[in-house]
Amino acid sequence: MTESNKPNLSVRLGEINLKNPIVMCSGTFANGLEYSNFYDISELGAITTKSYSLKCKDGNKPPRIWETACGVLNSIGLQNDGIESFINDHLPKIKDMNADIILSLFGESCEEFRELALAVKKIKTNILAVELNLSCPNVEKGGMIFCSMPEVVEKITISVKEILNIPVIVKLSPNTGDTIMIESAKRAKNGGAEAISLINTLVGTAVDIENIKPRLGNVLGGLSGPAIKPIALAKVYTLSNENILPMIGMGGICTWNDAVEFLLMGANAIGIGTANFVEYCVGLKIIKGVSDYLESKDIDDVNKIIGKLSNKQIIK
Amino acid sequence: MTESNKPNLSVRLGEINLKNPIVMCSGTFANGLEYSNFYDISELGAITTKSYSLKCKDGNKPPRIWETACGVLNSIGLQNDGIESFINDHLPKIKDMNADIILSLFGESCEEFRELALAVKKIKTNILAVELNLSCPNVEKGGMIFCSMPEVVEKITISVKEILNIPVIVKLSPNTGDTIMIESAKRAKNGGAEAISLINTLVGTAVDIENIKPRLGNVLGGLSGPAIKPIALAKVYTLSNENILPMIGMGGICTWNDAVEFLLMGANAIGIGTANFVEYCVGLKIIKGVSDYLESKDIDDVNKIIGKLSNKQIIK
Amino acid sequence: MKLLKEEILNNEKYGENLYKMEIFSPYICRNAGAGQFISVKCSREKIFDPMLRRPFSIYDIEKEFNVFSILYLVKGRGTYLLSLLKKGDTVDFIGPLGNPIAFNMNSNDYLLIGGGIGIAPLYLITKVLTSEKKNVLFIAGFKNSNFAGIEKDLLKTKAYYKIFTEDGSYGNSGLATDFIKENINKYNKYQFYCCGPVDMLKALQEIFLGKKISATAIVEQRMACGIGACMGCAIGIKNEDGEIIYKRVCKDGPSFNIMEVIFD
Amino acid sequence: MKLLKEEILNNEKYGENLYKMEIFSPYICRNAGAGQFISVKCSREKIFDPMLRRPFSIYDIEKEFNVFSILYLVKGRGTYLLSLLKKGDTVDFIGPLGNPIAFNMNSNDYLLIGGGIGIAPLYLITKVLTSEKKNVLFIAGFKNSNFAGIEKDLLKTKAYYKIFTEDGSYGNSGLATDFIKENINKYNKYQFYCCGPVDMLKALQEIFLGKKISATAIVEQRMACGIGACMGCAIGIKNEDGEIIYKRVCKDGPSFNIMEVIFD
Ligand SMILES: Cc1cc2nc3c(=O)[nH]c(=O)nc-3n(C[C@H](O)[C@H](O)[C@H](O)COP(=O)(O)OP(=O)(O)OC[C@H]3O[C@@H](n4cnc5c(N)ncnc54)[C@H](O)[C@@H]3O)c2cc1C
Ligand SMILES: Cc1cc2nc3c(=O)[nH]c(=O)nc-3n(C[C@H](O)[C@H](O)[C@H](O)COP(=O)(O)OP(=O)(O)OC[C@H]3O[C@@H](n4cnc5c(N)ncnc54)[C@H](O)[C@@H]3O)c2cc1C
Ligand SMILES: Cc1cc2nc3c(=O)[nH]c(=O)nc-3n(C[C@H](O)[C@H](O)[C@H](O)COP(=O)(O)O)c2cc1C
Ligand SMILES: Cc1cc2nc3c(=O)[nH]c(=O)nc-3n(C[C@H](O)[C@H](O)[C@H](O)COP(=O)(O)O)c2cc1C
Ligand code: FES
Ligand code: FES
Repeated sequence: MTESNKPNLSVRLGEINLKNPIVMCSGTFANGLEYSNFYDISELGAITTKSYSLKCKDGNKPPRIWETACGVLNSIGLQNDGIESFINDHLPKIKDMNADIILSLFGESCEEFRELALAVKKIKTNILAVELNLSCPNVEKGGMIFCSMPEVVEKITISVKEILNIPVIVKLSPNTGDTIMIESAKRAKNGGAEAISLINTLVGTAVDIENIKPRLGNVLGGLSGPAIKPIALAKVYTLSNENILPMIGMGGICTWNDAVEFLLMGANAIGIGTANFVEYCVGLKIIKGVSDYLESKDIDDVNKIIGKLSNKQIIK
Repeated sequence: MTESNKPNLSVRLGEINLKNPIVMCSGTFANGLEYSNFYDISELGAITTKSYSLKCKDGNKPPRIWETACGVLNSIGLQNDGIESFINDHLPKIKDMNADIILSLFGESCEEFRELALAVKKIKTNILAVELNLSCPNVEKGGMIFCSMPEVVEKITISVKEILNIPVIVKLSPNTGDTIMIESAKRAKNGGAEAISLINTLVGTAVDIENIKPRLGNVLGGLSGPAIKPIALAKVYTLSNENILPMIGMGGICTWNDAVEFLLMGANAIGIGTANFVEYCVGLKIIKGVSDYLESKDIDDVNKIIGKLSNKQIIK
Repeated sequence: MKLLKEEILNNEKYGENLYKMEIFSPYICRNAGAGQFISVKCSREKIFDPMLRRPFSIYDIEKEFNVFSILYLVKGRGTYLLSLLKKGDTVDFIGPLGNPIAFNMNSNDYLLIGGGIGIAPLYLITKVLTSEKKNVLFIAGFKNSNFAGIEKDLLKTKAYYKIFTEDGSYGNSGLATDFIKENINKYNKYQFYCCGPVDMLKALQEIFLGKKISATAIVEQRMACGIGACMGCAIGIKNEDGEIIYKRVCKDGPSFNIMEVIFD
Repeated sequence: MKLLKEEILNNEKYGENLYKMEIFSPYICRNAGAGQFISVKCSREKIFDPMLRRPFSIYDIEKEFNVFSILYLVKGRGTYLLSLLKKGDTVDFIGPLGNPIAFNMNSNDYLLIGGGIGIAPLYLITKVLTSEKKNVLFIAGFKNSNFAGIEKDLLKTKAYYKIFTEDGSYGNSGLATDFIKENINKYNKYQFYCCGPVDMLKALQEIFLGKKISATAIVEQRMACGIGACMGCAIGIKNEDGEIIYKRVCKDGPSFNIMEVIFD
């Protein structure tokens, strides 16, 4: 144990250093402002911003939310103000809150990702990493389509890395089969990515049988929440066994117990998404829970449990 | 409305005629014996048997069940007595109960499916269809691997069709991407299949963090139950839009409302799995619920709602 | 806006599937305004179904007792679980959410139109306006007599009111919107506040179209976070240039100029 | 075996996280035998979390009152929800499940060994045997004094009993299995019935190994259907040829010859 007798929580994902492995997922934490009403968000390992595109995006036709058994379907469609607005209006506010930032980017083409990277290059303040959202199921162009084409994953990663010397995380989808997921992760590595975020939402839908119409304006949406946790955990385990890149594991994490499951199965850090909508302080609670768990097991460093149940080569 | 003023519930999936679209899923209803304690199972559209293999199978190491949020992970591993035992011991009993039977088959190779078909050929009594389980995530050989290889789906279907002149249903997995799912369905059709069953379980896992070990003896299992309903419904909708083959839609159906959602999204019949473990009479309840729903909407034939929300060419 | 766990003082049946829940909460009573809402966790601890919180308008605030209330209809599993709660149980909610209504106090005459459970936010508006000695006419439209219970609350205020039921089983027979349509010229100087089902709000848009009427609609949309973070509760709003932009009901609303809202 | 919805007469706290639930049910009282269990739906109607039923041994049957009971520990969300139920509430369960114990009534002496909540099925066994005038010695092992409440039930029977606690806070100090180990030769003509945590049952296997002891273990396994349909509750059983085959705890068990069970 460290001096303070608290276990070490800091983790490294390649070049990315996190003070603890608790990260907020893209799209579920906005830019943190709303949540700073509830706690000091600088205590989090990192917050991932909403995915920003080159131009502002209107998003999909409402309704955009439908709740299913222990899950949430959303079809937001990446509504955002555009990268310039992020840099000029939002970023200074996040910096005021001292939060560590992962900036999520979304483009409809390789070219657009390149332009996004050029915009990001202008940022003077420190950003932990950029996350390339190649897995959104709620947009027609780009998104999920990219990560079903491993060669495109590599191309996009390269074009961003050529411009930025910030670490790059590639966010993958659970909607492709495992073979493609593994291949995409390899290509992301070839392209120079530092880490993988896994998983984005699963494609799902629901119907209003009374009015005989889909529950979502967009018909299909992305499923998140506790319902998908077993699936997400299996994806993390499967990719962890391949030993390609460090991972931020996410999907249905609501409690510190869930977080520990992901760490044991090979996630180097964990992401909290939908749970933020219900328990506004869940991030803090999970940091404390993981720390207490380690203490109760007499483990002085969170890195000692990462990948313990997978065939991962543990990074010391 | 018919004379009795009750809506018509009978449906056709190619050559397969069902008196109503409510089918029990393979592996969740055994051979019906246990459930005949609760109601007359001959009222069901059909019961699908446990998947039978050529030789008896021991199944996977326990524990085999873990409950997740609104879902169930299982890793049974197709424990069964073998096809001969089915034909000699179980089939006569099912026939005594007057149930309409879909016989589920599982083989580890094309050759094994052929041998299974030869065994089935000897059956004298009437069987509605055989269902080829090409999508079990709980076995090392065969299973899910098959339906990630569309050409193998075709080969297996052909080899069974060459021997049997019973209609063939091919059961597909949600664990491959949609492209492969669609391709597999096309190949199943080429091979002579009459219908598709969709979906088998999703690969998932869970961890006992207290004892730092997986919850399932087999580590990975298959996720079923309400948690997966939105995913299953999206798969059915997606495949329905392709207009390849009629479908039995399944995954998380627990109530008649769920069943109607699947019918509207393009399932020609629906399968009930995990719900049988909790509400032993759920099959009957859903038949009645669907019928009452149609009546309340003044619809005289269930076929009129099938595929209403998909781009399906409705089969009259 | 605060996350609170407070005691239920009463969970009274007002009609079939209709309940009024009274909650002790000095914080809400001090900080909430008319038109705001709370978002309630309906499932038990450790249980994630249903997971999302459920939004309910603040129906009434009784500052002197530190008690506020919500009026709710049992629709699905969330409200069903709420209806099982008893006096003395604790309820986990966040509030106040959304914007309080910015009343135009220059006006003297107000017309409130509520349809079904849409009357919920209008009651507190009535109380605020009547306490400011404004002339308030409250028009409520229901399917049947199930909402009769709210009359006892309306009687406590100085508002004029008229209740319509479609089946004529209570109050006046007919549609509230028909009454408005017929009498719109009488009331075109009034400030309107409207809340109810989409069909009613659309009908009102049509009635108001082309007239110089100042009308606010309090709208609903399915929500995830309730605090402006997820973009889930988007509703189409026509801006000055006629462009449609998506605003958040939870953070930008729930009240909007009725003529600017796109109901699909 | 029947699906039942019956009234709860009592849901009494027996210790920390330990409850005894008494249920009115003529059907169970008439049809259930020692060693059988019921499977309970713990979630509310319409709510699917938790979805699966939870198995509990029949702890006691009081035929004259048509009342039976279960003794349960709160472990996760299912048992937590059960503990919230009150007298007068209804409980949805199926039973009796599994096989009643086929007692070898030729014997006169019986030794029951229970560890923790594993004592649950042993109490009814005790009652059946003592009512047949058999000599019953009940050895119970617990971590601490939390289970002290069961002594009042044991006192109602004619059984001899010895309670061990690991921390010595109640009864004798030490492990029940140590007592058995030391005294095994005294009891090797007894019929044994054992139920408890896997570690205890493994220790007993070791103690019994090579001795001609007739011992039955009542085992647990996670279940899905509870009625023999899903193959979920498999447990490895060594058959005569030394082969391991999987049997269903719900339909083939829950009692097995302890020496044949594979505990992993
Ligand atoms: C700002 C606001 C204020 C509201 N005020 C009230 C009120 O005072 N009294 C009242 O009875 N109801 C009110 N509603 C509607 C209320 O939130 C829904 O009836 C309730 O969420 C239904 O939950 P359920 O679990 O019972 O239904 P389900 O149908 O099981 O809910 C499924 C999902 O749909 C959402 N949902 C269902 N109906 C609505 C709806 N009409 N609006 C928004 N989301 C919905 C639920 O929140 C949930 O996420 C309000 C809604 C909003 C947005
Ligand atoms: C035949 C049989 C008889 C039993 N009799 C009793 C009894 O009399 N009193 C008592 O307190 N407990 C008994 N148990 C154990 C009891 O079923 C579990 O403690 C209970 O299911 C835990 O549910 P939960 O939701 O609180 O826990 P969770 O941990 O949330 O349960 C998660 C899943 O694991 C299963 N599970 C968890 N623990 C066990 C266990 N020990 N055995 C089997 N499944 C488990 C649950 O059923 C559920 O499916 C018995 C189990 C079996 C198989
Ligand atoms: C409302 C909502 C919006 C989301 N928006 C984004 C997004 O903009 N970019 C992205 O990469 N992921 C987005 N996601 C996916 C989450 O970041 C996360 O991968 C997923 O929800 C799984 O985690 P969870 O189950 O904890 O929510 C969104 C999820 C939700 C529920
Ligand atoms: C315990 C269990 C055993 C199963 N066994 C089989 C099987 O033998 N063959 C098969 O094709 N599917 C099997 N399945 C999958 C189901 O038939 C069904 O496709 C799946 O469970 C989804 O439906 P549900 O959510 O309604 O359960 C099994 C599912 C469960 C839960
Ligand atoms: S509900 Fe999340 S932004 Fe309104
Ligand atoms: S629990 Fe299904 S066979 Fe035992």
